[in-house]
Amino acid sequence: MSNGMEHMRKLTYREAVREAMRDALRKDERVFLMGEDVGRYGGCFAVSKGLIEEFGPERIRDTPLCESTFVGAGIGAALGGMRPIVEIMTVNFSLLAADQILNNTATYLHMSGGLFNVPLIIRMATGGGRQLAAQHSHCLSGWYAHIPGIKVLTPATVEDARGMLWTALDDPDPVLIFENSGLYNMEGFLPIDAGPVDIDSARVRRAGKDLTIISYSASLFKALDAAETLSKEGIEAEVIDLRTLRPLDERTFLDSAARTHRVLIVDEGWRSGSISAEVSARIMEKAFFELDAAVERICSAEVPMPYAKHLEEAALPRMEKIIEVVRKMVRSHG
Amino acid sequence: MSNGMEHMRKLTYREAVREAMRDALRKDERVFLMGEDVGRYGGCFAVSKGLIEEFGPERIRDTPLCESTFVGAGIGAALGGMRPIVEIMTVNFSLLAADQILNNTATYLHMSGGLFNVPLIIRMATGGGRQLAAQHSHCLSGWYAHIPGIKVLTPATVEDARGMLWTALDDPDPVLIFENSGLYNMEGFLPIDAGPVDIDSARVRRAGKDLTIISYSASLFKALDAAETLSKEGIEAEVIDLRTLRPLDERTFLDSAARTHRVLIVDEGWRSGSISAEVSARIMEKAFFELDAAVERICSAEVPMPYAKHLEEAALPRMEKIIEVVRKMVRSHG
Amino acid sequence: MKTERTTKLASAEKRSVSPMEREHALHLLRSMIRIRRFEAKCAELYSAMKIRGFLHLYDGEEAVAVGVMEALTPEDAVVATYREHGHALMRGISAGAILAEMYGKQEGCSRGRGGSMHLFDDKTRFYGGNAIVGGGIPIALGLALADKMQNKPRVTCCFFGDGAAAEGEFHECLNLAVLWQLPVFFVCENNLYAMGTAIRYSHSVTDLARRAASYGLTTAAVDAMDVQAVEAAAEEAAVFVRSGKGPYFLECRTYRFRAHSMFDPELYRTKAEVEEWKKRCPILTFSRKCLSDGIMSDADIGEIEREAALEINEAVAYAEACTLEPVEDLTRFVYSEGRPA
Amino acid sequence: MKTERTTKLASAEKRSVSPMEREHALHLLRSMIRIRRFEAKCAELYSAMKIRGFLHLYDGEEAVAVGVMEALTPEDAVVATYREHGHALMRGISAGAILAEMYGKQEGCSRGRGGSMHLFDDKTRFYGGNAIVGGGIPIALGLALADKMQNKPRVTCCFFGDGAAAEGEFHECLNLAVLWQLPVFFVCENNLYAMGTAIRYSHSVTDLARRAASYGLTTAAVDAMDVQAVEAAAEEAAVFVRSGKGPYFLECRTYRFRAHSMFDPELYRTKAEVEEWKKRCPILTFSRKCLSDGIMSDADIGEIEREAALEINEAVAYAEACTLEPVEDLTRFVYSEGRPA
Ligand SMILES: Cc1ncc(C[n+]2csc(CCOP(=O)(O)OP(=O)(O)O)c2C)c(N)n1
Ligand SMILES: Cc1ncc(C[n+]2csc(CCOP(=O)(O)OP(=O)(O)O)c2C)c(N)n1
Ligand SMILES: [Mg+2]
Ligand SMILES: [Mg+2]
Repeated sequence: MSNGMEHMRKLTYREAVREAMRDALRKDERVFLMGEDVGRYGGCFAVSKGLIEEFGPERIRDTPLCESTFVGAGIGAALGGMRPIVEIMTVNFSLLAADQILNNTATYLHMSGGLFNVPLIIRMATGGGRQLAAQHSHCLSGWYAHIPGIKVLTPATVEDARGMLWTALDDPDPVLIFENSGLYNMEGFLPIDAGPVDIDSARVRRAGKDLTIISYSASLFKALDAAETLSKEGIEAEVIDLRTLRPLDERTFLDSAARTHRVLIVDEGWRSGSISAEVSARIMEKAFFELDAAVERICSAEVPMPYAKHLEEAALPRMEKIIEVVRKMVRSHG
Repeated sequence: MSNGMEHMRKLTYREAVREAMRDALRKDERVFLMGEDVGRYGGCFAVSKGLIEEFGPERIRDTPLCESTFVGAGIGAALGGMRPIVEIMTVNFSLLAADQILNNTATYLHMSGGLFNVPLIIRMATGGGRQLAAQHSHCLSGWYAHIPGIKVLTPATVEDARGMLWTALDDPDPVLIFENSGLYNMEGFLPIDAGPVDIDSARVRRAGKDLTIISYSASLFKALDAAETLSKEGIEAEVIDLRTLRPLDERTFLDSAARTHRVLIVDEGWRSGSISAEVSARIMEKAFFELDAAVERICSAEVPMPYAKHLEEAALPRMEKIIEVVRKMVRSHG
Repeated sequence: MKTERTTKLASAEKRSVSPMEREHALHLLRSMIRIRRFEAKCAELYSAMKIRGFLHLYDGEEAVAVGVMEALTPEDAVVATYREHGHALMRGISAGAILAEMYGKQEGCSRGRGGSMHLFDDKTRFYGGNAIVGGGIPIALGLALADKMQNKPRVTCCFFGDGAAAEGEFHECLNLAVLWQLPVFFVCENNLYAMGTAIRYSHSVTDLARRAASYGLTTAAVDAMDVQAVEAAAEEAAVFVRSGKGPYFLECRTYRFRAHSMFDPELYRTKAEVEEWKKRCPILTFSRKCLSDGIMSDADIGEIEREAALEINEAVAYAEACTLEPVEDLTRFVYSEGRPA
Repeated sequence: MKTERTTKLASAEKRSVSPMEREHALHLLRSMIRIRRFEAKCAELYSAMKIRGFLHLYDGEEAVAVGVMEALTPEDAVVATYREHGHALMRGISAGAILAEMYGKQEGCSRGRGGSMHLFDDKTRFYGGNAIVGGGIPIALGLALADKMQNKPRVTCCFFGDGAAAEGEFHECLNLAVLWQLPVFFVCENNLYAMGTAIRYSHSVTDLARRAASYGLTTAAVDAMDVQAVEAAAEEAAVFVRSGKGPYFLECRTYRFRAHSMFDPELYRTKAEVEEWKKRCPILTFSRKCLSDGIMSDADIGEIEREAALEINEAVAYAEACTLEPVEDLTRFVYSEGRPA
């Protein structure tokens, strides 16, 4: 009996990222991984566990604590012909390297009039939900997407965790990959021969006709869960995974908006000046007359993440809230 | 003959900021200024020129090059009972202090459960238009406005340059003040007895009925100039100066949108995830049925700022472009 | 730079012990044991899922917090790290308030908003709890600057690890503290590891006191498995700083007995290495010494253990009984409440 | 750490001069004069508003770029600062391409997108022109890391100022370069000022070579008003680095004759101080020495001046004749054009 699963295998998001790196390290001598505790410790979130045994400390390179310098060194190594993957433990620490990211990584090709491209990958864990409080929990991928010159990927699925890195490594320009730490333990199925995936388009993860929910990263699953519940009530929500926050594939969500006429955006970032604001503004600009209701947003509360579980839960987008807002939106008449 | 100008005096934006600081330094012993070259050099943009002579090197404190540390020291000094004004030469360098700004300045009160507030002022020059290229020219005030826990002020007028600092110094929480370097030489009139101004409301700088232009900082003047030209064509644009990007006074622009039914936002920041996106999204959410046309945005091109004059001019919002878009918008029928 | 100091281990001959000496020895031992037992309880509560988030325990390093804190007065300020339960306890925050914090309760010292890595207290001038490695050092500098500008003869004591010393802010801050002659007491807790990175992989020169001395400030290194040595060194440092002679850097050479956090599989060091260090346990060596010196008896130690157990049990009961902040208050403390007129 | 080195000033007796020696001396002098005249033209063009933005001139520091660059091969890499006209010229970027850049023309070495602070060239491995003080140091480290990982015996030469040495990245990079034994040649251009901040206000220890040595790497300081001393010191450094012995730090003690930039009123130093240093002008002292040694004649110098004037006039004519990039191309080079298949 075939259920189409013979060519599939199960693995976690963490394993998918690890495999993607292992693959790249095997295929391309120029690839190496650099960051705090990626080697001997096995990676802060155990993503790179085991790699140092296979590739040695030269290619799985533990750095001292010096975010700005190892990101900058990543730029230099990329310019020097390597294909560095730089890991920053969590997005809050990336602020220490914000200068290198904005003022060098993103500008180098342009400042040099097209002479020097920077094929650098910067991976980092992001997101809340683990009671890590105000210096370890923010979701800043949308914030980084403000910066031209870099690409910003937010793989949500195991397939994207596995395939995006591959494509990113072939990209001539710097790519930031944000891995939501809440997803590392998530399991998923992947074709045995899964390969690279594109890194510039959004994807409809669930088709629907009554309303479009646009999301990305960990929030995507809240949206999908909400859609399932809503389906039982006869509301069919289309769910879009943005996948890449810069450059933003607006075609996919504009088309969806034109079909469903109602859009809700779910974003783990803080609301003001978020990527959800951008998506809303683009729909305003390019699909205004398609809308039957105002585009709505559910974002994280505008508060540094609190430690207490009940407060953190209240701060993050919640499935119940999505359901509630969708119901209200669908009921409203344009 | 009285023209209402007897009680007015003329001064530049630069002088206004300097006077505000001088005033604060005279009135309050706890106030001091700290940053690179604020003292002996006279300030990178000559804003603090002359202050060291009056207040000495203890209170007009030259720091070595160490943005992260002197911003962090500003936090500590504020906690220790002082009222520090920290100057960062230009916004691009503030990226070196981004960790202290986001992870400490903005979170301290919250992380400590309300125990420790941080009355710190961080001033910096921002904006393009002076051919300073990709590491000195960006307009990131809107980007910083994403962060809860700080306030973000963008004084455009001489009055605000003079009065906002005063109010900010009385604020118990951290305030970032962005001074567009293109404004320093701008002259304006100020009442002799000009005092503090509020720092949480937007202002209608020009009344109009046909369309609302929302802007802030240096772009405001492009909007006002455009409005004058448009007025000759019979189009009366209302022009709103946001003044403070966080917290955002949405009441003022929502009311205006409800009057004019058409809104254009002019923002020197990069488009994606900008404060203009936020304003557009808020109008979407709260004034959708008031609109006769889609809210439009004019932002800086999404490119690291080029050096060449003609390219830089093309990258920044231009008055001609504002006029063109307004004409198109007013002609469209909702 | 001074060379490493240790107090001599007890000699065989008994000597006469003053009541004050005895009281103080009991106090030092009690302090270290309180921390050790507190951490054990935290680990237990973590397994029981009462505490969540990241949890970094201090076992093995107790002599640092205990010895250093002896040299501070209530007017001084403390800036700590994310491994700061010991610092917080020694500074005088109650075990109950700390535990309630880790329970996420509103009676916690940071109202449940900070958790283990963000303990704060205004009454004892305890300025956190900072989970950005090195992030607290500039804040300490600023506190000291405020004191200096206000002519307050206070000390700001700043704890950080060997890992933090690799961050750029370490360099910027040592330079600035010396340039401006700020009253900062730098306490480097060199436990030889930054997470899984041994100091030889994170510092080109592993003698951190020597490295610090290159900024032109007074430094010393101390065997921080010896609480009395730490106390003496800290006393000297605090007197120095308080008297306006500028900053002082003390490297405390210590070791972390437990894993970095509750997630650490400890692949980067051998069990044997840990066991070797455990023989130098500051509690073990100090209590042995006191016993053999006749300063205290087994009964004294038993009493201390009982007291500590009691204190901690009461703290747990307190934390359990504490309440959760209403969810409606989520966005409080993003900004201060009420602006001055 | 080595002690400061200077070559002896010419003694009175004439000695026999080999053609090679003469050729080389002429080359050094020509190089310094080219930079000096180039900078003078830039200042003039700035006043004429042909050049805009920030403009930082190199007068007084020519011996650094000239001497150091002599030690590099075409395979080596260079990372410079925003005061990098001299570095760019010496590395072999034509005066025309540099001037065209400052004119904002598309034939400029960075297509007019970079301007004075962002000169780039791929053919000579000139990695900019960086206007974030200290921002280029990590990039240099990465270039050296790439070389090391690819077994390429190349040197990455990284210029930065005394001001940059106060930034955290300086510390992080010296530490990492030594830890990883990277082939970086650090050239610290210590001109005693960071904008208007004298080194005594920005460094607690102003002997930067000594500070650098505290990271455990080989360092030297050189009187950088003496081009031959710089050349010899750089040669030694480059040989060291190229042979795989790890990084090397050379402090070049020099002085900036002009204002920091075109906006600087120079309130922070006296005219007398500047005049005093001008007596040690590297061009003046070296040409005097060569004349008195009989290595060259006034006519030789006259010829150099004529050549330099010609080169620069041609460069100006070239820049004037160059073209502006079409405005439609504004958003090019934000990302690379065409992705590999
Ligand atoms: C800026 C930053 N980078 C990385 C981390 C992750 N991290 C937490 S603790 C730690 C090691 C710090 O070592 P050390 O300073 O020696 O302190 P210890 O844990 O040994 O007490 C790291 C890398 C962090 N919290 N902050
Ligand atoms: C990170 C950063 N902070 C501040 C500035 C402004 N700035 C430009 S040059 C300069 C002084 C740098 O001094 P130094 O490193 O000694 O180089 P010099 O100009 O003397 O060659 C400063 C403060 C900057 N460009 N980048
Ligand atoms: Mg450590
Ligand atoms: Mg200098």
